Amino acid sequence: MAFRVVHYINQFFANVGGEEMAHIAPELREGKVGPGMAFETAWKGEAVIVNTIVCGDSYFAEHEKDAKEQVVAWVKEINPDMFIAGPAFNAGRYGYACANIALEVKTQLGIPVLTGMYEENPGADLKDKILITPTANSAAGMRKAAPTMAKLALKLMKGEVLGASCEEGYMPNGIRVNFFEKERGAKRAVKMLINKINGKAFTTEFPMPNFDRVEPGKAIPDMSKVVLGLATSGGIVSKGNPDHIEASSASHYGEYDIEGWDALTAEGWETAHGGYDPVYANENPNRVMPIDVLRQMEKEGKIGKLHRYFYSTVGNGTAVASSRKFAEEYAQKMLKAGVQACIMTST
Amino acid sequence: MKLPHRIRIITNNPLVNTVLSDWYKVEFHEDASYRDILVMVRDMVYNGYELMTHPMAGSVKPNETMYKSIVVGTDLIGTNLEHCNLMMNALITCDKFKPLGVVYSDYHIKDFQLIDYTLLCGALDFDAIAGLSKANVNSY
Amino acid sequence: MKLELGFIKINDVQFSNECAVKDGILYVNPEDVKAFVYDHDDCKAYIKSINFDIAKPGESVRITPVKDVIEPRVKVEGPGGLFPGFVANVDTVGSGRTHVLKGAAVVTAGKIVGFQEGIIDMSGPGAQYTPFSKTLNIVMVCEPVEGTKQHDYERAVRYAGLRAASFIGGAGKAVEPDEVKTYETLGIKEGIEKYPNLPRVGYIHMLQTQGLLHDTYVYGVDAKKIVATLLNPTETMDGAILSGNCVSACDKNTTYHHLNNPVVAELFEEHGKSLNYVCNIITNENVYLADKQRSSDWAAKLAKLLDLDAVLVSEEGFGNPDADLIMNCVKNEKQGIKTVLITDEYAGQDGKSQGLADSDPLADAVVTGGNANMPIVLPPMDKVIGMLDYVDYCSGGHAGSLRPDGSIEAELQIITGATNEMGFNCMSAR
Amino acid sequence: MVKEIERVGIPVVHMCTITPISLTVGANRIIPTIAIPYPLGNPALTPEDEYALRYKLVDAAIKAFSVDIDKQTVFEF
Repeated sequence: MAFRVVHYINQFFANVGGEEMAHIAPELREGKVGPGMAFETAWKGEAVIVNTIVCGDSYFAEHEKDAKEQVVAWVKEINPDMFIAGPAFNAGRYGYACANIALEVKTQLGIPVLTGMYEENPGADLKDKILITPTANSAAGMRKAAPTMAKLALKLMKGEVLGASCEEGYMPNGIRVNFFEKERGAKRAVKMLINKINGKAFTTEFPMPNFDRVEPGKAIPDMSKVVLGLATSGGIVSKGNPDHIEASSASHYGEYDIEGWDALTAEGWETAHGGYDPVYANENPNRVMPIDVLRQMEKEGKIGKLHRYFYSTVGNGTAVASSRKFAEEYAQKMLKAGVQACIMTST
Repeated sequence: MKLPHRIRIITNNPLVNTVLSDWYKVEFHEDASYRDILVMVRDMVYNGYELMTHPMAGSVKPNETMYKSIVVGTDLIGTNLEHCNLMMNALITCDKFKPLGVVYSDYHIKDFQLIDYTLLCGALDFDAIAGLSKANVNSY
Repeated sequence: MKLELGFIKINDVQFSNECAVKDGILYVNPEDVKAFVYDHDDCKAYIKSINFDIAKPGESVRITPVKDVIEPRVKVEGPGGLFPGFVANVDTVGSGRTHVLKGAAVVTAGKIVGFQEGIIDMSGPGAQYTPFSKTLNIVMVCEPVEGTKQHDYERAVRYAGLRAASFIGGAGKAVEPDEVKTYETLGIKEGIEKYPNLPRVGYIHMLQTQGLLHDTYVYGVDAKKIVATLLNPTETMDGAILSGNCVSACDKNTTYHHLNNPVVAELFEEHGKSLNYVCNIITNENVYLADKQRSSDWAAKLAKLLDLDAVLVSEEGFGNPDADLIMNCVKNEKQGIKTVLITDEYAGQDGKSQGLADSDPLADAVVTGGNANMPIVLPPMDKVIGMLDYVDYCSGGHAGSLRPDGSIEAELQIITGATNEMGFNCMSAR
Repeated sequence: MVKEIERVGIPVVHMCTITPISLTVGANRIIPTIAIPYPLGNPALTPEDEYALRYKLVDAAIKAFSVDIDKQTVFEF
């Protein structure tokens, strides 16, 4: 029996209309629509698109929660072997929708997902979380993208082990996979060197970790009205470490309510950090997370008020990728809670 | 041989303690793990002591050998960014290797001591073989 | 400097009562080889017995623990002999003519320390990862004399392999090669005059030099005691550099790798076409940070002095050498010399970890030999040359690595030459 | 971690003992602190003096928010 696939596309690829129709809510259709045809051709009967979900890009952007709920509910009901979104090429909002809806389906339902888009599409930021096939920057790239995505999708549905990103046609996702090149390493290196000398394009086989810098945030002339957020890599946690933050190589972070605390006490708080002598922080946790003086400043009107929660993890040996993920998560929480400035303490 | 002034050896390797303490200041932490030594030295380097040898010396992986010896300066010279990075990366690298669950025989343990000792001697330009005359090491 | 390499294609190896090459078959008399090996004080003093065996591609054979692999060669014309400073006198080599018994290799096996040695499988899934599953291997299992210390044993086995390969190589001295290739690099002025428009390229060759069992030798000198210096690329083809490194099987450069340095070969392929291959700069990977700074400073200084436009850098080993690799890259990039690096990775069994212990954004052109932590299962072989009892304890093995049926569950790093950082193999990772 | 917060538009002051590390992780406003096990304190001081020290440090952090900078800056105080 053929594998069953649900395909997600936007209003434009469903031939509903362009920008003027981008507001339409998700609708469920039977069988394939538009670009789904190219996948089915490539599958030669091994897989079929049982349903297509069409959703306007503006609708998704403006009603992301509703859109996700609706799509997940349908996919759950249909119970397919796989969920494919796009490809979105260089369409930014479509790419964002494809990546985020695919991630939602993967997280909620645990079925394989795949999307495709141009490497600079903002949706490609999620390439470490879901498989994304790199495509050209316009829909003219469908001819090339469809067979790659179709092949990769079949492999996923069959549960086969994936090869390296460059072999299978997905964007590098931070998981290193060995494979055999046609030429030996020294020859590849000499070719790369010649390209580099001549100012021609070359692609490193081993990208260095991200060294990106962020522009300094704007100065805040008046702190007296500001909601101040707090975070630490010093591992301050509620007494007893209820979230089980690891002493090193932490796999998660903790969120702690400081409502009603005028200072952190040794009875209520401690450090989970394994990389330094914990005696001093356990004796007086304000030495790492200075709630006592901040409450005082709150009273004095030096700051507006403290955000109700602080966020804590252990910097000790924690993978760069994990700490980035933690911070991305709680930065969103702070943003939603109206935090305007943040103090981060580290040991 | 590198001069013993202003350097100290942080180690958990008894062979290093036996042989080199006549020549160098050896801080021997018998019960420390490989990782403990890295953490100790990292904190020293963070606090401004000079790191003299690379913390990941040797190709024996951190989840194989239990011994680590690192040379650190005795004077506070201020925090050195590159050395801080070396120590951070060493810990990250160390944590990457999963425990193997191997119980080593005394023979193997002595081999690990020997390797760590010879790597350190290589760094200090100390005659490793001459030094072994006062130690009890494996032979066939 | 100009060297002719005469390749004598070896299609088979057989034991015989003489050492000779006839019709592409290499005949080896183990007794003659042994006699030559034992004509050396260290071998005499520390090696109790040498057992010879032959392992051919496709056979169900596992060789382990591998110490070194050496290609049999012989100097036919020109000054010096193979392995100067060890087997031959220290005359400068790399000119004249040398014959190579192509397709044959001498493999030394023996338990130097109770862990960390390599595996060569001649067939099965492990064979694709090691280049030595494709060579006809004359294996020497060397047993130590009772009471021998490890460092003495290591040195003796190192000599034994080098001497055996030199002796066996001698069988090709008077044989007409199947193919002759000429390799020549020019003096600075001559090179600029001949190739005025070609970019000047050098090869920074990093040598493993961290201590006992982690050493490399150049003309008989322990390379941790050198400052960065220059070598004609052809010198490496006559054994100017050889391996005393027994650790980290997957990314150690055996003497065979040094003799057949792939970077040297590939740079010669482009020499006079797209680039002017000027020379090799050898440097080390010492443990002392001041040594690291000096060596990388000097390597960069020499590159500048030679007006190089670009350098290719190869690494050996894991952890500590990553720091040297990055220093060699950064110091050259900062003075406008373009660099490409060759390395391998330890990205964890799941491939998710940062693969190098050091990094820098200037290292934007890197070739990788793959992830050494990749899990593998090696099925049992009909025959084991050497010994298997150490497998649980060696690099890439873990408790229960050696299963009751003789199969081995381990990481790729257990296989000799699997993730070579000179770019000897086709394997890579993304 | 600092970068991820600053990237969503929330300015961050990083209070950290090892300022070189703070620089490498990409913090823009940096306040150097006392020591690894007690960045915002000093057990050798009396509780009052220690509180004063902490107040001074955090006050410097609050002031750092009000300073316009165009590159990574370690604030001395």
